[in-house]
This record gives sequence, C-alpha cells and structure tokens, in this order.
Amino acid sequence: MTDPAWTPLRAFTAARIGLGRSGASLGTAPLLEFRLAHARARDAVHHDLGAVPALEALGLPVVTVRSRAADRRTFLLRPDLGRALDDDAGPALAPHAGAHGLAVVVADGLSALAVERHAAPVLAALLPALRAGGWALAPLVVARQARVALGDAVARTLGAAAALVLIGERPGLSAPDSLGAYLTWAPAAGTTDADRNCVSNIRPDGLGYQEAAWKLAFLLDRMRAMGGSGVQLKDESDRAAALPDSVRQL
Amino acid sequence: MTDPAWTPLRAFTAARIGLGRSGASLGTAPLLEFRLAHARARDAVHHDLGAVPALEALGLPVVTVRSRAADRRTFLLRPDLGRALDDDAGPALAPHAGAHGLAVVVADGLSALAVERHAAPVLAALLPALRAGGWALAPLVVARQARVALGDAVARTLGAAAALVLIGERPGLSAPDSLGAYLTWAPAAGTTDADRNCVSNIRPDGLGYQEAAWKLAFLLDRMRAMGGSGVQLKDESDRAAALPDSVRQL
Amino acid sequence: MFRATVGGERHCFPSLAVLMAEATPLRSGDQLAGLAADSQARRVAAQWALADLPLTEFLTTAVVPYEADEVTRLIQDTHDAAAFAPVRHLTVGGFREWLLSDAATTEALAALAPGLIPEMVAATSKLCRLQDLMVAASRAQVVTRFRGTIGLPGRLSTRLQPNHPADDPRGIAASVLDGLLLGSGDACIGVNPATDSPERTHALLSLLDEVRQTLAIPTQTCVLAHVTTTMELMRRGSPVDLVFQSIAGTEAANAGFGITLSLLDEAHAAITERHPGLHAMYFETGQGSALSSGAHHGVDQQTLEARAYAVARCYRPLLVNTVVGFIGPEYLFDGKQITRAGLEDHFCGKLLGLPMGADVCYTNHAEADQDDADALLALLAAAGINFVMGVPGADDIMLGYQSTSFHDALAMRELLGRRPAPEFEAWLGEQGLLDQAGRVRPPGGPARLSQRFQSLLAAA
Amino acid sequence: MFRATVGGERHCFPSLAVLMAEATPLRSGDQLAGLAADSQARRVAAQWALADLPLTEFLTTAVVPYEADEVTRLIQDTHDAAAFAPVRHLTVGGFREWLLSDAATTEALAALAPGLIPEMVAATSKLCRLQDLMVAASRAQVVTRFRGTIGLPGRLSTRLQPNHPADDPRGIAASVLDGLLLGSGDACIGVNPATDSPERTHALLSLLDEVRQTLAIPTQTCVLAHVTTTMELMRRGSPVDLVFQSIAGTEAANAGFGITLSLLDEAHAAITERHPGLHAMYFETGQGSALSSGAHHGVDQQTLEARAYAVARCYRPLLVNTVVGFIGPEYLFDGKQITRAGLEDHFCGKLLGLPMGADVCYTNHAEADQDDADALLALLAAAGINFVMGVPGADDIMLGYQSTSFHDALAMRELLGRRPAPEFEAWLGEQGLLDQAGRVRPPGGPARLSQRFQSLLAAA
Ligand code: B12
Ligand code: B12
Repeated sequence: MTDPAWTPLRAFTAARIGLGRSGASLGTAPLLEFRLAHARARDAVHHDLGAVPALEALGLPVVTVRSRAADRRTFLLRPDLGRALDDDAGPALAPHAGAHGLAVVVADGLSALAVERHAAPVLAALLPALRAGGWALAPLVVARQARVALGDAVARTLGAAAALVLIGERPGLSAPDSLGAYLTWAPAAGTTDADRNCVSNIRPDGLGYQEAAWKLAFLLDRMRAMGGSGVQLKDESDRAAALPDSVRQL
Repeated sequence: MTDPAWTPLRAFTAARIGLGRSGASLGTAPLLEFRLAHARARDAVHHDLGAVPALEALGLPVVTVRSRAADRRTFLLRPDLGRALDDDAGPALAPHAGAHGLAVVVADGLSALAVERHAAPVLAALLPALRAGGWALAPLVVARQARVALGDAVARTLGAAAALVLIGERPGLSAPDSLGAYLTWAPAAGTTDADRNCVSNIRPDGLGYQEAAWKLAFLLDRMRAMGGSGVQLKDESDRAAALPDSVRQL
Repeated sequence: MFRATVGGERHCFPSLAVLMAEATPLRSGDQLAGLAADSQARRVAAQWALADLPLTEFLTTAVVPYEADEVTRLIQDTHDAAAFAPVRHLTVGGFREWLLSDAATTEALAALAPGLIPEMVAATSKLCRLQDLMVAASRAQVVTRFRGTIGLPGRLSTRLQPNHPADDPRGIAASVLDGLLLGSGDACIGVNPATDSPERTHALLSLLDEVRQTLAIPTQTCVLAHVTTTMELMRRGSPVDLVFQSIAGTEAANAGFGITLSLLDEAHAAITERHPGLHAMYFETGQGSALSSGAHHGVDQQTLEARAYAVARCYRPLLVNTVVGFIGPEYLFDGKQITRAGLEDHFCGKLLGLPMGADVCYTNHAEADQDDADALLALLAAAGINFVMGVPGADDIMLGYQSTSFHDALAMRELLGRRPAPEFEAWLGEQGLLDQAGRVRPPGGPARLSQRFQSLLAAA
Repeated sequence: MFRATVGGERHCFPSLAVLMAEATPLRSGDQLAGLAADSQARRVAAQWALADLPLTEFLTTAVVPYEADEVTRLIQDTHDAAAFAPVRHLTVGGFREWLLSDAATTEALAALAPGLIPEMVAATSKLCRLQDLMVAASRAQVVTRFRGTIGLPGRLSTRLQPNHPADDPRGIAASVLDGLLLGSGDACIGVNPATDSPERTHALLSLLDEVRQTLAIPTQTCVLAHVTTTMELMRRGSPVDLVFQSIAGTEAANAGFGITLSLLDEAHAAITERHPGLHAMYFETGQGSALSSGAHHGVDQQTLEARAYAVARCYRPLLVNTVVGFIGPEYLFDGKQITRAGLEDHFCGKLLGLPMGADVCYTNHAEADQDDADALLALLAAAGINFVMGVPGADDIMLGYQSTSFHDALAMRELLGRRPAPEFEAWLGEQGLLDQAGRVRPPGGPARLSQRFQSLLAAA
C-alpha cells in the first residue's frame, strides 16, 4: 500500500512518487491506476474538438478551418497534411484578410481537451494585455486536425505579421489536457521550429493562466521589438517576475 | 558458408539443415533466404484463387461458390464466416441436388496456390478409382474464402452422403502450396473435426499425388463400409502399401 | 454479478467468466468469441473488479459448470486446501503483490502450487504486466527427470523437432543429426508424424530409439502421435519413452481431440509401469483450441489454457509446452498478442507446478515475423523457461509454421548464460562438440558424428 | 546504381541512400518520407544487395553530400583506417557474420570502433534480426567515468529524471528523493527544464548540486537545457557537471536544434577545462528528428540516427541515449517498430564506441503500451545496455509520455542479475537501502533519507 509519509511531498508534484511496492515491483493499485490513465490519455488523443462557447465570448470574430488531414488517423501519421490548410480554408479566411498585427490560432493538435479547457482562460488573461500593447488582432481562428505550423499558413492568408498558436500538447497520463503556445514572427514558407518560441505545459497543474499570459505578452513584446522570433529570443520573463532567492542572486 | 558435406543429406529432406553459421548465429545468406521465403509465404496467403482450367478438364460439371467471408482479412479473422455459404450459393447448388454419394469440394483455404497446382492432379489420379469403386459423384464445387467445414454445407445442400474437401493448407516457408484433404461421412449441423479424417501435406515434396489418391481411395472405401468417419477410422493404408522393412515386422 | 466503479463510471459484469474475459488484454480469439471488452477503459474496470475478488471465490464459483465438465471436477476435487492456506486470505490483486514480494521464494512457490487452481493464476496473470509475468515465473522452478534432468536453474533445454512432410526416415534422421551437432535435443527428440498411420509411427519410434541408443544420448525420444496410437504401439512392443498428447481446458475440447481424462489415466498408468519413478508424459497446449472446436463455454481462451495445465499436472509430465501462435491470427492476431500469450502461459504453467516450455512460433497468416519470435524467445529465456523448440532453420516443413531454430537456442544460451541439461552437456563434451568456453561449436560439417550416423541413415 | 536478382526478379536501386532506405525494416517514418520499400519482397531484395556491398563502399559514397553537410565531413575526416583494417575486406553481410563470430570479442570490438562509420553499422543493422542486434551489442562494452563508473559488465545504471511541468524545485526534489530511495540515479540525476529560462535552469542546477553534495551521492547532475544556456550559465558560475544537448545526424537537423559542431566543440572545451580527464558530455538522440525538421536529405531515419552517434563520439560523452518512441507514431508506429528501433540504436551506438543508454518510451498517440515497454526494456537489459531512465511511476508529467520507472530498473536488475554502478551501490549500502542480498529495499517510506532531505526541501 502507499505510504502516508509521502502525502506532504505529493503537494509539490503530480508525479507518481511514493507508489506502493512489492519486492521490486509496483503494487496492484498503482498499476491499475496507470493503466486507466493510459486508456484515458489515448481517448483524449482521439477526442474531437467540440464547440467552445467561451472562445466565442472573447469578443473577437471567430473563423473555423481544417487541415488537409481528413481524420484522426491521417492526422497522426501525416504531420505534413496537418500543417496544410484544406481547400475550404482560403475562402473562409479571405474576407478577413487585412494588415493585422497578430493572428491567434486555437488548434486541437494532439489534445482537443486542452483547447476546450484552457484556450479561452489563457486568452481572457492575455487579450487585455495585447490590446493595451497596441496589437491589431486578426479574427480568432479555430483549426481542426492542426499542427503548429498550420498557424503559419493562417497568418499568411490573413496578412498578419505574427502568429500565436495555442495547441493541445500530446496527452500525458496525468495531464491529458496540457496546452502549448507557439509564437512565430513573420511566418513564411521556409519557417521552421527554430524560428519559433514556445511556452508549454499551460494548465492549472503546470504553468497557470496568468503566468502563461504574462510570458506570452512578454515574448510577443520582445518579438515585435526585435522583429524576429526563435532561438535568438530567450525567455527572460523570469528576470522581471518574482524569483526564488537562489535565482535572484544571479 | 554452407558446408558441402550436407549436400547428400539434403536429398532426403527440404528441411533447412546444415545452414551456414557464425558463432551461434545463422549466416547472412540463410537468414535472407528465410526472410524472402517469409515474404513469399505471406503473399501466398493473400493470393486469390484464379481460374483452374485443369479442374474443368476432369469431366465433372463445376459449380463455383463463396463463403460469407467477404475478403481475405475477414476470412483470416472470422473462421465462422469461412465455414458458411453465402447467399448466392444455395441457388447455384440447388439445380445440382440429388442422391449423390460423394461431393468433392476444392477450397482455397489458406493457400489458393496449393489448389491451383495440386487439386487437379490428385483428382485426376483419384477419380478413376472412385468411379471404379462405384461412387456417384456430385458436381465438383470450387469454393472461395472457404474453411474445411464449408464442405459440410455443400454436401448437405447437394444431398451427398459424404464430403471430400481438398483445401490449401496454411503456407509454410518451404511449401507455400501444400494441399490437405478432409473426409467427412454424413456431414450434419453438429459435425466437428473429430468426425473427419485428414490426409495432409499433399504436394510433390510431401505426399505424392498417387500416394495421396491411394490413401484417399482407401479411406473413402472404409468410411462407406463402416458408415462413419473420424477418430474411430485409422489410416491403415500403409499396411497394404510397400513398407520399409522395419515396419513390415509389425 | 460483479461490479467496479472506476473513474466515476459504474461497470457491471454478470458472471465470473464474463469478468475474466473482459479483464483480459485484447486478443483476437476473445473478439471472435464475442467475449472481449469493448473499450480499454472497460477492460481496466474489469481488472479492478478482478483485483478485488478474494481468491476463494474461484473455489466456489466455477467458470465451466462442475456437472457439465470433468476438467472442472478434476480442478475442484484435487485442490489442496492445506497448500493454499498461506494465500487463502488474499484477493487476486493481493496475490499478484505476494507473488512479486520477497516472500515468494522458489520454495514457497513449489509448496503453494498444489493449492492453486488455474482460474486463480489466470485471473492473476490478467492483472500482470509482461514484466510481472517474467519476474514471478523466474522464481518458480520445476525440475523433471527422465534420462536427463530438465529445468535446473541456469539451464535451457530444447526439444529437437525433425519433422518431415512424408515421414521419411532418412529425412528425419538428417534433421536429427543437424540438431544434435548444434546441441539440440536435451528435452527430447520429438517428431510430429505427418500421417495417422500406426505403422509409420512405429517406424519413427524405432528409428529415434536406434539413434539414441547407438549414439548413447542421455535424452528421451517421442513420436507425437495420438495417445491412442501410442498406447496401441506400446502394447505391440514399440520403444516408447514418452506418451504425448495435445490437451485442452474443457471436456468438450478434449473430446474434439479424441481424449478423455480416463484415457489419459490409462496412458499414464501404462507408461508409469514401463518407466517407474520417471516423468514420462509430454503435453502440448495452446490458446484458442477450445474455441476452435466450439467448446469454450463462454470462457476466454487464456483461462481455458490455464485449465489445460490442470489436466497436465495430474500426470507428472516431463514436458509441457504451449504452442503459442500456432493456430493463427484468429486467436492471436500479431506478434504483440503472441508475446503476451506466451508469457502468460509460461507464468500460469510454472505457478501451477508444471515443467513449462514453449514453442515460440507464428504462422504465415499472422501479423508476426522473426523479430517477434526473437523477442519472445529472449523474454521467455530470461524468465527461466525450461525448454524451447529446435527446428532446422526455424522452418517446420510439415506443420507449415515457423518455430525456433537450433541456432536460436544456442544464441539464447550464450546471451543469457544458460546451459543445456547436465547429462546432455556432458555428452556434447564427449562428442567434441563444445569449445573451451563450453559453447556448442561443432568442428565443421557433419563429418564426425556422421560416421556413426551413416549406418543409421543406411538402415533408415 | 545497385542491383540484386532475387527469386528471379531483378531489382535496381538508384543510389546508396535509396538502397539503405528500402532495406530498412518497415517503419512509419520512412513511409512518411516516401522512402520505404513498397513490398516485403523488394525490401529483402534490397537487403541482398546491401549484404553484397563491400564495407569500403561507405568510405567512398556518402549518403549526404560531403560538401553540403558538416556531419558527413566529420565522419569521413575522422575515420581511422588502421582500426578499420581487420574488416576492410568484408561485405556488409560478411561483416554481420564477423560480428556474430567468436572473433568479435569485447577487445576486438573496442579496437574496431574508431574504424567504423555510422553508415556501415546502420547498413549492418538492417540485415540483422533482433537476436543478432542483441548478441552483437552484448559483446561491446563502453565504460565511462565521472563520479561513478558507468557501463561495467553486469551493471545497469539509471538516469533519475524528476521533471516537473512548472520546474517547481520542491516538486523536483520530491521526485529525486523517491528515485534515490529506489536506487535510481547512478548514471545521473537529470532534469528537463519546462521553460526556456536561464534563471530557472540555474535554480535547478543549484538544487541538484546541493542535494548531491549534502547527501554525498557519487553521481553527477544535469539540467537538460539547450547547450547555449548551459554554456552561459557555466560562465556565470553555475554548478555544471555535464553539458547536455539533443543532437541529430545532419547539419540541417542540428541547425533546427540551434547547434553546430563548432558550438559543440566550444562546449566540450569548456566542460573539459572544468572537469579534466572525465567524461562530461551527455547527448540525446532519436529516430525521426531529422525528418521532422525536413532535414533528412532523402536518407532513412535509422541511418541518420547512427550518424548522430558519429557526432556524439567526438566528444567522449559520459552518456548517450536514444529517446526511442518519444516523438510519436508518425516515425515509429507501434510497439513493434519502437522495439526494433531501440535495439538498432543500441547496437549501432555500442559498435561505434558509445556508452549507450535508452529512454524506453512511448507516447499516448502511438500504438504501444506498458507491455511493449516491458519487453524492450528486458531485451535491452539482456543486450547489456549501459543505462535506462528512472521516472516516477514511468509517467513524465512534463514531457507527456511514458518512460521506465525506478521500479522497472530494479525489476530488471533482479531478473537479469545486474547491479548499479559500484560507487553508487556502495553509497546505497551506506544509506541502509540494500537488503542482505544486495537488493534495493528501502526500509519503509521516505523516513530515513528524508531527515537530511527536509532541509533541502525547505531551502528549495
Ligand atoms: C491448424 C492445425 C490444427 C489446429 C486446428 C484448429 C484451427 N482452428 O485451425 C489444432 C492445433 C487445434 C489442431 C489439432 C489437432 N491436429 Co492438427 N493441424 C493443423 C495444421 C497445422 C494446419 C491445418 C490447416 O492449414 N488447415 C487448412 C485450413 C484452411 O482449414 P481450416 O478449416 O481452417 O482448418 C481446420 C482443419 O485444419 C481442422 N484440423 C486440424 N487438425 C486436424 C486433424 C484432423 C485429424 C482433422 C480431421 C481435422 C483437423 O481443424 C481446423 C478447424 O476446423 C495441420 C498441418 C497441415 N500442414 O495442414 C495439422 C494436422 C492436420 N493436424 C493433425 C493432428 C494429428 C491433430 C490432432 C489430432 C493432434 C492430437 N494428437 O491431438 C489435433 C486434433 C484435431 C481435431 N480432431 O480437432 C495432423 C493430422 C494427421 C492426419 N493425417 O490425420 C496434421 C496433418 C499435423 C500433424 N501431422 O500432426 N490442428
Ligand atoms: C515532441 C517534442 C519535440 C520533438 C518535435 C518533433 C515532432 N515532430 O513532434 C523533438 C524531439 C524533435 C523536439 C525537439 C526539441 N524540443 Co521539444 N518537445 C516536444 C514535446 C514533448 C511535445 C510537443 C507537442 O506535443 N506539440 C504539439 C503538436 C500537436 O504539435 P506539432 O506541430 O506536432 O509539434 C511541433 C512542436 O511541438 C515543435 N516543437 C517541439 N519542441 C519544440 C521546442 C521549441 C522551442 C519550439 C519552438 C518548437 C518545438 O516541433 C513539432 C514539429 O513541428 C514538448 C513538451 C510538451 N509537453 O509539449 C517538448 C518541448 C516543446 N520541446 C522543448 C525543447 C527545449 C526542445 C529542443 C530545443 C531540445 C534541445 N535542447 O535541443 C529541441 C529543438 C526543437 C526545435 N527547435 O526544433 C521544450 C520547449 C521549452 C520552451 N519553453 O521553449 C519542451 C516544452 C519540452 C522541454 N521542456 O524540454 N521536441
């Protein structure tokens, strides 16, 4: 059985610490919990993105698009198709094209759950800061069967200077609903991941909404200031934020 | 490299004896030969039964039927469907119903190749003996996506007293075309494999056509004489045939 | 009615058989039988419910009715309550933990075996991961003896399987020679006869016996004919070391194999009279055979397989092996399912006190290849399996499937530091087939042994 | 143009890269790249053609052009012709046989390693069955040292991987404590930071160093930040034991990771200055990363993976591991493909002279589960892998995938008779964490060690 001595330590992490053990092996309860979590995480991968009313409520027009990956299996095996807009997307986006500063794309990625739960709260925290920062926002684009790089195509079609993609990270056992954010300045045909920045593990047990919004606002600001994104842009938002003493010494 | 000392022994068996070795492991050539044979054997499983003119030439009317297994994958996973006649079979067989003694069914089973190559030669050797033995033969039935037990349904629909099914055995690496023969007296709804007899490994490298025909004629004869088949009927055809000395002593 | 509430969802399982079937890791045979859980979440729920079940439940609830089935009667009537006492208080989940705990020593497991029934170990195996199946089985040790000693720690034996599609004696002898030169055959030299003919079976028995005697090999021979044929030939004076039979886990499935328990009793009595004090029976089993003859009673194929072991253990066998993956994809679809089944079978057999081996194999209509066989063989060897098959080049030219080769067994012995049965190892040394490190290294071609083999081949 | 006539059919392969790709056992990544053979028969034909190729062909024909790629230049320019001499005359098929022969001793393999280039070993691995990959790799031995000695025969080490989605120091410390109590961490204690922030990385480096010093653990710590971050922090005085970086097999793929060889040279120089004479680099790799960034040059993913090892071996790393199965099903579809890739990677790495470990893992979008991981872990342990991962309960709560747990490593040590690194083993003994048989058996809860841990937790 699980030792209660571990209870206080569990407050610090969702990691599976202090599991019941027998000989060298896992106890039956944690074994079955693991197996159930696996079943759930796999279901999460295959969960389809439903309507998200909270996204509509953010006050931005919403346009919905799809990638060229027709179904989930294709999506999983053909990332190339998940990065390309399907034929209907052009006509859907065209009326909204203009000289936007930032295109925000909410993409199901590998976890539609993550998007359903966390995309709206993060944006609710972020949008005021963006508006205050003077960003001209394109309509909010909701993308299905989409990979990170689909945001490049969206931003280009809309004529936006930068893309912020909020996307479902692959589901883990303990967090089937972790959200990632990828930022790209001036997305173009040759853009690679080295040209982006990433803020990951956004969820209540990971990076909280406020903190995520803070980091994103910070990075977007720097990105615009230096006219670029990617490896050259480091996340130094911590310098400004409240830091543990050990770090502050630096 | 393979040791030539094995060459004379290879005359006695197609088994992979005397393979080149390195340390405890197989040499590269026999390893790749094995892998190629596996690719071939797998292809053989999926080979579809073509037209077999030699069967038409045997002098029996030929009727073609299918099982309920619509395709090869279904056939492999659903032996129950491979044992049942599809809806078209009844009308196809009905005109031929009558008081037949024996229904001969040629079924693709797991190797259509086996049937294409060996069914007609075996029957060519067997039919004269059967005719001489006074068997009233039903039309020859060619069955696709068929298991052994499909012969029961065929015999019942045709009104035959017994069924002889020539069927492709699962392909092996060295023989993708081995033919099996299953004999059943008075096949009925509750018939099981315990009620049949089997003559297997019919092919030039295994049981030759003549020997197979001899065994089948022998077993059919006993079957009719005792009015039954299955575990109680033993293959004693060897008693009569030419036997090695060691065996003759018995 | 069995219940579990898992992740807020309530699940009901109407019977013990359904519960066990739905708790079983996915395999095609249970799907074919319509018994498989329809989602992974439901499967895990069934595993939770099973984990909470007291082991004693299996003593009171039979998955196949007592009245309808002699295997059930055998299981219930021969249960050793005293041996069971140390784990009597446990649930299935608790028993899994006990098996993995330091309390489950080799001695404790040996003492416990008669107290376990197949349904208990099958249920436990359903909760286990592959790792658990290996760890627990590796502690169980079942040692048996005929001319050689099989199953000692640190040993890995092989059955030399020299089949021929026409039962040609010289063809079979050629394969035997190849196997012996590669250190195979300490578990037994065992041929499957292609035909149903008593005469041919006698000829093969005589051939194998002559080879064994002429070369003074400390092993045992077997022709895997139907038990009735072997019994008849014993009466007629054929040289029979071991009585073989395929067995299954229900009375009806055994009837499909043309056997009953009383027939096996009779065979066992006859062979014991011939070889008093020795282990002299050999059984093969394999998931799917009961369903294949419509004799599964709505019970999942793995539980039925474990029940076949209860049949086997009544007869103090020298050898028992699952022929896992033999029938085809309708019962075990691919390498993954075959691997799991192989380790389950070994685990269940060993816990029930059987000298388990395995025919690690696959057919050409299954989704599996030599890599899958390599993996399962290594896992079983690591788990301490008693013996595996040795087939020339892994290709059985009569049964139409791929098993493991002489080379495979050698590779496993060298990789994992296993050795053949001690008597056989000494014989290999005498024949000059071992190098200084004790590895089997025939000094080139069939030259040496074959001098003495020549006369045998000529006679055959 | 390369040719083979197999079974009467003529096959042509227009380039070495195509030949190697078509000879590769089926995997989804090569299908995605459009490089996979379109039938098994064609794949075997490619293997025949590859088997007949002289090893020297790889010295003259580059799969990625010399001019276009600094990794190719590295491979060709650092090739040790003298070390290569003993196998120079062999074909790929002949080299496979040599590797499995008794001539391929541990010493011979160590001497040969600098004479091999990645394309040679990748080609050879394509001919091998899983069994060959295990047997050959088990003879290679690569021992490295920092505070502990990794890779000695009969040892199995672990990287303790205590990740946290917010890099919370106390959360990470809690996982470290759990791992230490379960005997994990002798390869290193290594955290992947969730964020890209130098400040957080420094905080984690300080935390791990404090834990190590306070508890006097004979191991090394690492925060797996980008190499540029680690270099900057070294300059600023952070306590850095090992420099980590993810690497790939082409210049372009490395550019996608934000690195060049000269950057790695610089990092290596800096860390060598700090820890003279020790092995102080740590690299991770994994099939699919080059294709994922469109930097694969039409070369199959396994060959590119082996090329990443050529990058690694320039820097005398303490640890190298493939994170096999990490990215997802588009590169390795299921347990079968992951298993094969894991054993290939270990084989290639070891033959090239690297201290190979593996992160045996799978994602929740792949067709794999814990049984697959159990099997691969056992196979790698049997093949003599240097180290594997230890993640609490096998669930990485930050990276979103399943790896191997502390318990898994213990189970493998017990099943296969492996022990931790000697220095670490002694430390575990001092802490009272070993039982009389030398097995890790923490005496209940985190009580003992945690007294000294309390202050660390409070400080964190
Ligand atoms: C697969 C197989 C089995 C499987 C069958 C289950 C299944 N679902 O497929 C299992 C493992 C259960 C099995 C059992 C036995 N088999 Co068997 N089996 C085979 C094998 C390897 C392939 C058959 C095949 O490809 N069939 C073709 C497919 C397309 O048809 P199918 O409808 O799917 O298959 C049916 C028949 O194969 C039938 N069947 C299988 N074995 C036997 C044996 C006899 C005597 C009969 C009448 C029918 C029968 O069962 C299947 C399901 O209905 C053959 C060897 C070969 N090269 O053919 C031996 C073979 C046919 N079996 C043989 C024997 C002896 C047996 C047993 C009697 C062994 C024993 N001592 O207990 C038992 C009992 C069979 C029975 N009466 O039910 C012998 C027959 C010898 C002979 N000439 O009579 C063969 C030739 C192998 C051998 N030499 O040992 N077998
Ligand atoms: C999968 C993965 C990878 C794969 C990506 C390949 C692929 N085809 O998926 C591989 C192994 C190659 C990889 C590499 C790296 N990764 Co990574 N990766 C992840 C992971 C585990 C999941 C991502 C996911 O689910 N994406 C969602 C799906 C739906 O989108 P996608 O379009 O299929 O995926 C794309 C992005 O994920 C992108 N990507 C992956 N990693 C990174 C890192 C950065 C900085 C950027 C901009 C993009 C990026 O690559 C994918 C293909 O285009 C996350 C952890 C997490 N919890 O999210 C870490 C993570 C995003 N990676 C991280 C890092 C640091 C890296 C590396 C820089 C490591 C290194 N030191 O070299 C490299 C380089 C990345 C690059 N610039 O190309 C960090 C990012 C930290 C941060 N906040 O900046 C994360 C959060 C994990 C971590 N903490 O270590 N990674």
